[in-house]
Amino acid sequence: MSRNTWSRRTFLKAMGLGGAGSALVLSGCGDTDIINEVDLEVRKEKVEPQVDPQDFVRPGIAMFYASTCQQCPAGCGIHARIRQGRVLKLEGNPASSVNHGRLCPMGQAGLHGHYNPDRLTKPMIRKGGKLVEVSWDEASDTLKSKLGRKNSKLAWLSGAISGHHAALIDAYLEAAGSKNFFVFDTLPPAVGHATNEEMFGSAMPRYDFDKAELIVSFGADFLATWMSPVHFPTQYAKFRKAPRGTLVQIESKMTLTGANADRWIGIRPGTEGYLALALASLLAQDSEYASRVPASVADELKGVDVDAIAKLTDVSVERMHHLHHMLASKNPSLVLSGPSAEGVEYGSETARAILLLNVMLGNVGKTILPRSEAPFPNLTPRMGGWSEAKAFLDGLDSGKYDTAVVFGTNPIYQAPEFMHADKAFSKAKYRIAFSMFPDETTMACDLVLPIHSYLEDWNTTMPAYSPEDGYLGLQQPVMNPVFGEGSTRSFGDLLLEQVKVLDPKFKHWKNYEAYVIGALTTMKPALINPPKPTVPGQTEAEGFKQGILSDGFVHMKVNKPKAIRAKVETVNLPKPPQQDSSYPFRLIPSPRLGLWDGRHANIPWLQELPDQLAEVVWDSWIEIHPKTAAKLDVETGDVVSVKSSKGSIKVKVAVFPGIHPEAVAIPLGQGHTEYGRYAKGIGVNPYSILEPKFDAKTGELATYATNVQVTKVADRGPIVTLAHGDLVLENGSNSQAGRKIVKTVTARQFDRTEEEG
Amino acid sequence: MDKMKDIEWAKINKDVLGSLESPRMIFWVVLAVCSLLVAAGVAAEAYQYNEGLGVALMNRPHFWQLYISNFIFWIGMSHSGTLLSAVLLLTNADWRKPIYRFAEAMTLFSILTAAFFPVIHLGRVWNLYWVMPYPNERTIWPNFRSPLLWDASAIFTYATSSALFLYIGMIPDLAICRDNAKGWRKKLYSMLSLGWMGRAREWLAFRKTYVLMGCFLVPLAVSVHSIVASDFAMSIMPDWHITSFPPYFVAGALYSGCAAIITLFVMLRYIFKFEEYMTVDIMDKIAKLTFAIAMVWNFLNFSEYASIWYSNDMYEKEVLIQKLIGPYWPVVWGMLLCSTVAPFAMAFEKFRQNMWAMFVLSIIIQLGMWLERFQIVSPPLASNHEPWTWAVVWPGTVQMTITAASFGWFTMLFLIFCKVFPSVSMYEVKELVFHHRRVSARSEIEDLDKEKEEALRAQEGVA
Amino acid sequence: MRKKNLKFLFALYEDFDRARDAVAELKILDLKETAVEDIELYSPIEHPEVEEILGEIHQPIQRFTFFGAITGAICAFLLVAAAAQSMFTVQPQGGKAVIPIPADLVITYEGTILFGVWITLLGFFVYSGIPRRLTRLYSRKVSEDQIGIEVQVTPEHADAVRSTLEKSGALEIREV
Amino acid sequence: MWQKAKALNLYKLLGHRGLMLVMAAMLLSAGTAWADDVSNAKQPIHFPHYIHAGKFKINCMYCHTYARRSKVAGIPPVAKCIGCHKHIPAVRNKPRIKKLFSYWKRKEPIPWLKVHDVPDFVYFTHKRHIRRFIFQDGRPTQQVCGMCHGDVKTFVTARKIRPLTMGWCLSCHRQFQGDSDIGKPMPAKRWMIPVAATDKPVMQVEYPQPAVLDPEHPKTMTHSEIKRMSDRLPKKIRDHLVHAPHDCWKCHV
Amino acid sequence: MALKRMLENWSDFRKDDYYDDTPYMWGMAIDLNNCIGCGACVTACYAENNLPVVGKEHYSRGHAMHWMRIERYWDDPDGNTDVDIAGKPDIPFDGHHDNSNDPDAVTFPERGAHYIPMMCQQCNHAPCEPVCPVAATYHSPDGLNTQVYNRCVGSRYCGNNCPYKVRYFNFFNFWEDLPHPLEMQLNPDLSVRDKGVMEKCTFCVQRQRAAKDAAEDAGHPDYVEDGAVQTACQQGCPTQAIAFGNLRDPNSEVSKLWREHQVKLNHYEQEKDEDIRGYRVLEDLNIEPSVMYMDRVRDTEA
Repeated sequence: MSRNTWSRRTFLKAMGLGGAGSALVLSGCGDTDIINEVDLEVRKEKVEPQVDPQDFVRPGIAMFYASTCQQCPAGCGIHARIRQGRVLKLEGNPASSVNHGRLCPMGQAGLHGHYNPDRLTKPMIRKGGKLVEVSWDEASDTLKSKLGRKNSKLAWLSGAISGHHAALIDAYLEAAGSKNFFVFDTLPPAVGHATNEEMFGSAMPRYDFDKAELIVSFGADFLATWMSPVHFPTQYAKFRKAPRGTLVQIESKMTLTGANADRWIGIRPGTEGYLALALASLLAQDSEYASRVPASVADELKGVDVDAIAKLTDVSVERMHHLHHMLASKNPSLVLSGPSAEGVEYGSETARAILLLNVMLGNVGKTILPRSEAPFPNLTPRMGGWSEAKAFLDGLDSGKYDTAVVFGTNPIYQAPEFMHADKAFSKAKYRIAFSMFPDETTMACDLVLPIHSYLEDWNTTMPAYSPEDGYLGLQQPVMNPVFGEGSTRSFGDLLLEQVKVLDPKFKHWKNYEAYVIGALTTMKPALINPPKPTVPGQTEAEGFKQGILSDGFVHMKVNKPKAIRAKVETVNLPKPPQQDSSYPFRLIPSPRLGLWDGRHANIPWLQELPDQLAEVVWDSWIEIHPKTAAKLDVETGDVVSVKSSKGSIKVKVAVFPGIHPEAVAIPLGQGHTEYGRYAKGIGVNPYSILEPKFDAKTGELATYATNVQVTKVADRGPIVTLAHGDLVLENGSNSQAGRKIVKTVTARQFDRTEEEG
Repeated sequence: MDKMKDIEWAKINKDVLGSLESPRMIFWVVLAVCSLLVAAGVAAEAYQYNEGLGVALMNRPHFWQLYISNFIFWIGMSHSGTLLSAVLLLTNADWRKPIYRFAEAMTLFSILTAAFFPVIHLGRVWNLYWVMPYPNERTIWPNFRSPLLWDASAIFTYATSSALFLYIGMIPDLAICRDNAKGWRKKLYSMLSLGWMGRAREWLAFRKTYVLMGCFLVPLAVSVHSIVASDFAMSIMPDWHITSFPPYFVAGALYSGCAAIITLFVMLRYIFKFEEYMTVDIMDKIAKLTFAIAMVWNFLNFSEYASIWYSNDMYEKEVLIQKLIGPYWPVVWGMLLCSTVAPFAMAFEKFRQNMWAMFVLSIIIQLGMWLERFQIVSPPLASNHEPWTWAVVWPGTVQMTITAASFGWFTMLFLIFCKVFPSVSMYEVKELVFHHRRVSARSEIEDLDKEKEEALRAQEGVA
Repeated sequence: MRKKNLKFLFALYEDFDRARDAVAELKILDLKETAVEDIELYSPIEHPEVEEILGEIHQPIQRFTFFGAITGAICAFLLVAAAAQSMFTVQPQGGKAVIPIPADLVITYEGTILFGVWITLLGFFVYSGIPRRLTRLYSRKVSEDQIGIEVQVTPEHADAVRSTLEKSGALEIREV
Repeated sequence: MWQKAKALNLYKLLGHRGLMLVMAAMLLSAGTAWADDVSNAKQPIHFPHYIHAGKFKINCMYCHTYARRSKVAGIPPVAKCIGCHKHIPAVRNKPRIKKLFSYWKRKEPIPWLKVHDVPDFVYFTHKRHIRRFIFQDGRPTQQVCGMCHGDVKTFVTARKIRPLTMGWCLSCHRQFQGDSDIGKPMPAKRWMIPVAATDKPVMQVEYPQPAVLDPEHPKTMTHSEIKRMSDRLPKKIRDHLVHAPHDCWKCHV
Repeated sequence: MALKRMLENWSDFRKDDYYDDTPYMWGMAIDLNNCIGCGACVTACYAENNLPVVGKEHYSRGHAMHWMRIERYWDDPDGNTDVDIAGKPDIPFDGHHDNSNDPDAVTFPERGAHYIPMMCQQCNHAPCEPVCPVAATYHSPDGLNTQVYNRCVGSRYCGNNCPYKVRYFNFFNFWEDLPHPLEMQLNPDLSVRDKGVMEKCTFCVQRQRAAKDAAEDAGHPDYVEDGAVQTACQQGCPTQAIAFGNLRDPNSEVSKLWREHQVKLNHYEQEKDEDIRGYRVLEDLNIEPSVMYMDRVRDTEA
């Protein structure tokens, strides 16, 4: 398999599906000695030669193209394996510093999004109340009439976005005279970003896992759903090499990170901040640590009542002292604050309390490193958050905006009932969706424009968490559009058309490809050693283009970051709200590596990929601690009704040991009412019953703050797990029954043997 | 108890030949029911053939289930036929004579039934012929290492040999039928009887051949079920990989087979009015035999448990525990109840000599043995080496239907046989009677001699 | 040995003892042409003692059996080891021999029995003289409960023989 | 082909009565096994191989250019045909050439029908065979290709003249698998295609040729001679040949 | 002829290890210290090997076709779940904890889960091989445990006999209703299996084949550089827990790991120094698996 380095593929003419494997094993070798069998075989298939191939294209030999993954905002570099014009497999791009040639399940499954049978192939316009398929001419005319004019009441909502898509949208909105650009993505930790911004001066400082001897993570699921599902695991692998770093995970529902922690501490939901404070106060007794924070803060910390907090957090005092001891002895360490800690009304304070530990321990500058400001700010990633979604919806609701444009996000599915997203949408005068799939929001729009998948389109992406500053991932079409020319179109092209109408500056761009390449070429002087022509006879431009595309990313020159210094002020956590006895449990909407926030629910591979902890497939379930289950008299498979003050849902029980007895967890991702055959009608969406609680400071929705009551409604039904669901023997699938399947050694032994070896 | 009376030979012919003509009504009822069952089975198999084996609700790890247990069950049932005819023949047990014919027929037909199951349970039935060793241009052969291949060869040998054994033993009776039949039966019998006329040389050659074949059949029968056992014993699965399996299987086979013979014994006796031939005396003997075998089987069964327990092998012990208290406990305990406890009823003479009691008991025992086959196959798979894959599966409707069909198929074949061929060996019964006469005659002569002597002594005394 | 213009006599007796006496008396008659072989005895059941009166009947069927068993063993082993395993395209398996003796022995064992049985059957046909068609004199009484004696004599002795048979209490006498 | 394969086994299994019978039956049933010629393929263009390969003696690999580099030989791209034909005005007005150019104008691929189609689950690589026989042994190209594709230079459109069944593949791959299979000249001889005069070897041969594949004197050699020859073959080649049939996964996955 | 051959090669045919001298013996080493159980390998395998998505119904019946699965246990072989009672001092790591004494104790698996990726272990004394009636599974010269789909008749004996239960049977034709254009993703380098066929992990034999092809072009047919073959799961793994290579090549990464962790082929009881982590699952069955695992690690002082 030769990795080749070419850019454009007009020659990619699918050679018909006769290729070896893709037909079934129909007859065994036993039949082949009957001659007329051979006759049957003959001329079943057509072989279509290419019309005018480049000479490196050889049928039967795979080629690899570099691009960038768009399955989540992490922006990993990928290599796409091409055979006969079809992309068959995605691998990580070894040269990319984001994922070092690795890929997560979602990245692997990008193919099933790309080849998804439910993809939109024709533009649709709402006529007489329902969407009808129309020709592209009609669609693009309508689009021009709606977007191709100045309109200050136009509101644009898009998912987490970066690179030239972001830049182009900016350009358009500026040209259209609208300031209403909203970014909404559920999983990126908005509160955390804000707090980082406030304390360390950058929303996402760089973390050096490798240096850390101890990582204490307050619910930051960095192995799975915390910003970069591949980069952090690669760092984790380094972190675990001998001498092996220690990982302590503090959260109320065990995440994948928790499942790999050396010590998982099940804390009472919503009290992470108090534990952090307690630890801080223990540290503050030592002048070395106290000296790192302003005296006022130190004094306050001394006043914290550890015993009360122990009662509050359900974490024993001994354990706190043990943690304190570890933090003090292992240096440098790294304390992370994650969404499950920040997702409460006092989220910002919690985050600050947690990050305060880093300051006291002197990790800032050692394991928490500064960023240098980006050379092209309009390319930087925008993660957005619930606040923007709310602003957008409220705007529509109040009639502040008349035209809504949605791209790459799905508020009607995501937003809780109380936000009444669908109602807000119906209020808008006109709704436009650029979308690949018939998701809930798309189907609520008036003009639906089917766009290319990221494997068919041009773009650039800046990773949500970039291990090095100035990294820009490039995305190129690795095959011709699956549904042929004239079905789907490039989002970039569509938008560029509109911009051209409004802004003459853009007239000279033939299409989005030209725009992106042009932009990159203009960036050339700002790049670190831009590629030169390799093949003799190549022009400078060609050489450059080919070079960057074969790399799959570019590095921009950045000036050295100035030293990081943390800004600390007093943390004042409010008294924790009293638990309402009628809603005794805290609902944890837990994101899954796989279905993510629900955007991958239509990907069969990911539906069939068992949840890493509950091992359930194709379904929603509620995780309940055995003790609680006993109290509620439910067992795995029973159906319970989960009721909050804002609504209720029915879901199957999965008794699960890794969760605090006062918490129940329902995974995200299911419960679609649209979104194709693989997602529609499966499971429930926990977001739908969230209560309107917001983080006081940032206005972000407090997703982990909803209280619910759980009551049994039906008896045991089938719940499908990796180990055959209800076929499982009572003691099966959890216990090794004395077999040496997985054995454990202590870190001490590990370090000793590894150093010897 | 009533011994076999001195019956006129002509009457023997009349009675037995009569059985070919006028059975009781029940015969036709049973036949009809059986053919319905068979039809259902065919439908089920067709469905499975089209859809794929999944419809049988097998899965991973339960790759095998009811089909295989049925296979073992039917093979097992075939054994006692050979036992009765061959072993008792070699040991000149007279009482076998009136019953060995249908016992052999049972053997043959249960093999024919058993042979279906490996086929039905194949994933790609249409490639069945790859299992046969035929030379092909690819020089690809069946894999003779596989116990399944041994099964194939053993079953083929067993089927053919026991068919021959049955046929040879039937030739003189076929001659009798030939001499008395009319119409198509006449043609059939004269074709099959090969012109047997009961000449001296025929009789001598016949006897020799019959005994020689008997000598072959005994080791064959033993080998067949040992080989079936090796399907399991040769595998690595816990509680399959057991040294004592071959003898255990053979014992179980004889056990269930004897039970089957009792069942059929009572049935035939009733349906074809064979009261005079299939006497209570014979039933008593069979019952004793069955009881003995039952004890052997029980011993092997418990010694197996014991060996597992004391060997303390992690995997096998797990399976044993799961068997007894796991999800399959009803099967296992049911087996122990039916096949271990129930047979002790046969310790009582009154019970042994009550036809219908024995009939019921025999059914119970067979049920027990059928359960035994199920619990051999399924529980070890349910809790195998890999805890992660532990799972329980109960056979679905398709499997159950086909199982029922197999019983129908067997009974159908058997009844048809009894309708077409003499199910009691006439010439052997005649021999039986003949010998009885000899004995009685000799005793009379002895009595006369005694009287003479006494008379003489009297005269001497006078003189 | 059978000569031309022979006469066939067939007499039926009600039980074996009578038939035996009859044969004895025929012997006493001492007719040159009538060898023991010319007397054939039909019976509904087997009478092992028949050889005493008719003389030794030589039937070495067991040789067939022996031969068959040996052939079976050899053929089966050749099929498995030589034909199949040594010519197999992909026989080698990790940790196991190409020609495994234990496995092959099983097949050999079955082959032995299979051939043994079949060739024994062959022997049976050879020595019992069946299949054949019924003799014209055969009576269905034989297959029921009577004993038949078939004698072949030259015409001049026919009457003597017939009378002897009648004397010894034949129920019925047929001749051609 | 079929009969031959059975004959081989007959020969191997001599002395085994039961199998003899089986095979006799098979041979009988193999009555019209020769009907393997699918010359009636309705191809979009009635391409005359006999002109290109026969009259003009164009090397096969000139058009089927992927054969030596990929597992599939590849149908020549339209551009290739045009490349030459736009310089041959003479035939420009022939109907099939017209058709060809019409495809070229529309930039459409020619929808050829697949003639040589191994079953879908069989992995066959042209590359290996070409490299082995043409570049390593230095055989004439047409002879090598002819082994599987027949005497193409006499065809119009390609026909399938070999069954391309597993047994057929093996009958060649077994040539050197142990002594027992040595010395069956028949198959190779039957495949030999008379070579075009100008079709010179690509390079010189540095070791003795396996006789059975030798066009000159196939049947003049005895088993022992062939054996001796094959013993002199470099071990690599022997292993290579022996190896192939010893692993189903060479061709089936 | 056949007889001649048998007699001549008798000693060869009676040899146990037939492939002693072949150049390849593919093996794997999986470090459970790195494995986080994310499932990237599973999805990668689906993508590479044309595995069908069976859907909820079939999955619930145990008809799932994942060649590679990640097993998650809550306890270690000795049955310890390493739990602490919240609010109570630590219990020793290796001691078996029993909290029956106080009813209101809340227990968590505080040392996390035990993850292990389980795929075909390519045993060198594979129990599945000798039992196949049609020899559809056999041992390849490369030490692989092959499965020839074309030959398989579906007796499923191999599946029974596999101690790891990593053979997957096509109980239905899962491809019947594959909606367009999903079929465009299918990998043409290997077949798509029909109903009634057993299938299993092949160590990505199609990739090995490609690498060997390249090696042969490069002129060394019996040597493939280490790393030239990467299995799909190995290539995808975010934490690089999986190493794959040729055990016959002393310098390959995988054979180095085997040496380091003192696991030898042809031993069913390894004599190891104290605390060496290497082991093979169920190796006491003497089935010679080609996959070595390295113990999971936990810092018990945390």
